[in-house]
Amino acid sequence: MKILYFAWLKTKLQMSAETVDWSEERADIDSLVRWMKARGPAFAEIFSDLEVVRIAVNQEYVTENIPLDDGDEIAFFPPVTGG
Amino acid sequence: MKILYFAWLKTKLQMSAETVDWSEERADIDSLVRWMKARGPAFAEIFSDLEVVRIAVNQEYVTENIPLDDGDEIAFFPPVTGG
Amino acid sequence: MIRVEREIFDIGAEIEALTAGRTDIGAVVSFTGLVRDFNDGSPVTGLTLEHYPGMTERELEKIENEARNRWNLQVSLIIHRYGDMALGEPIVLVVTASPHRQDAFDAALFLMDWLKTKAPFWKQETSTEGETTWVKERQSDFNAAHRWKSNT
Amino acid sequence: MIRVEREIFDIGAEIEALTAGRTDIGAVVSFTGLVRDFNDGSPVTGLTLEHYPGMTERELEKIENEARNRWNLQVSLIIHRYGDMALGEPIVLVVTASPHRQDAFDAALFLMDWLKTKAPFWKQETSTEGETTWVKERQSDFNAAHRWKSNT
Repeated sequence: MKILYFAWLKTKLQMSAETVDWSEERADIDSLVRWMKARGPAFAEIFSDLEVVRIAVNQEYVTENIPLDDGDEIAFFPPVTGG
Repeated sequence: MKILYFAWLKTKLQMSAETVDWSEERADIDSLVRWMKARGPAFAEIFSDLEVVRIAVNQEYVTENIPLDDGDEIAFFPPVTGG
Repeated sequence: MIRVEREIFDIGAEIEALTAGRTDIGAVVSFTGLVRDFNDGSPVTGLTLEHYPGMTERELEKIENEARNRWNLQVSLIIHRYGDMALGEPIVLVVTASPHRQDAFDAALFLMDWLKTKAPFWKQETSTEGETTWVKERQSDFNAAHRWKSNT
Repeated sequence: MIRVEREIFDIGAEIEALTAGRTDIGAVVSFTGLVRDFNDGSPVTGLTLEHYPGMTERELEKIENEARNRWNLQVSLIIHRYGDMALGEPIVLVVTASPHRQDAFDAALFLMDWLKTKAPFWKQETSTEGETTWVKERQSDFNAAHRWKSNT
């Protein structure tokens, strides 16, 4: 699975993209987020308040838990500020 | 007093401007309009329905009866259709 | 700023002139009215606009001042043409600039709504047969202007 | 039509290209967002816009389609820039054209309100000291977008 980070999430994690293998413990959005939180202090901080994290799967917003596939592109980013 | 006509009032009266002397029988808007009505069939028709005639004195809309002076510019025109 | 003129205007150049060299403007809204080939279901081949020189400028200035009293505008412009116009040509341009987009949008719509019912312009359309007809006022324009009435 | 690009756009040329040769358009509204020298009370010396290539285009297309479903639009255009921008430069352009001015105004405001809360762009401001800060979302933008929610 391809994971993307934007804006201050990218700055805080010092990473804009990474590849994470699909596994049973990352089989859907909720479990992926739980796994993320446990990766270290920066991850824990970012994912502690999901109110300020937007999630897109394959370039579409998701607001509910959905199952993930190995080929999915999952993006985490803050509320948008364009325009 | 200078009298101006615009749009279809001008077309119907075949006149865009005229000068009318001030007199006691044309001393305010209401009496001027009464005098206009009596000038002939085209005038009578135009001034029979004051809903479709707008009046300006010295380039300001008037909606109530006001006294007129000899130097005034009085304009009669239909509802505007610009923009 | 208001202008009443016969010539065609250049929308881009007008907006550019208003905002050039400024870095305090966040939002610019423009409205352009164009000559349409159809009105009230009938084909139109051309348009002539008559106006009341002198009173037109006064009314446009009043309308612009009212907009600047009601909203936080940094720049405003009304250009209205008169005379003969071909299909597709611009008739009127309104530009508003503000730190905030809602003010710029509201003010531009207000300027158009009031202009439509207050500025002394009259349209005369030419039909396919070459006949000219004075355009009738619209109830919808009256209603649109009415919603901006203040309670005072 | 939507475009996501790094280069500066020319507002006048864009409007001209959309309306050239057409005689059925009565009303054109444009909105331009510019880089301001102040934001939330602090001086700003420059702006960088990050976006999510691919998703940005999808979202802008969805927003444009929604506007075309809701209003009678003959033409619509969204251009949004990304990358580094100087003070006073345009960031975003929205143009709508319709036979009727209310549709053009409503659709343009809607496009901006939805774009502000849905299109994946993020602003990073540069301060006088050269520090960069990610811009915070605004509750007012969320509220503005919310009023367009359909009841379904």
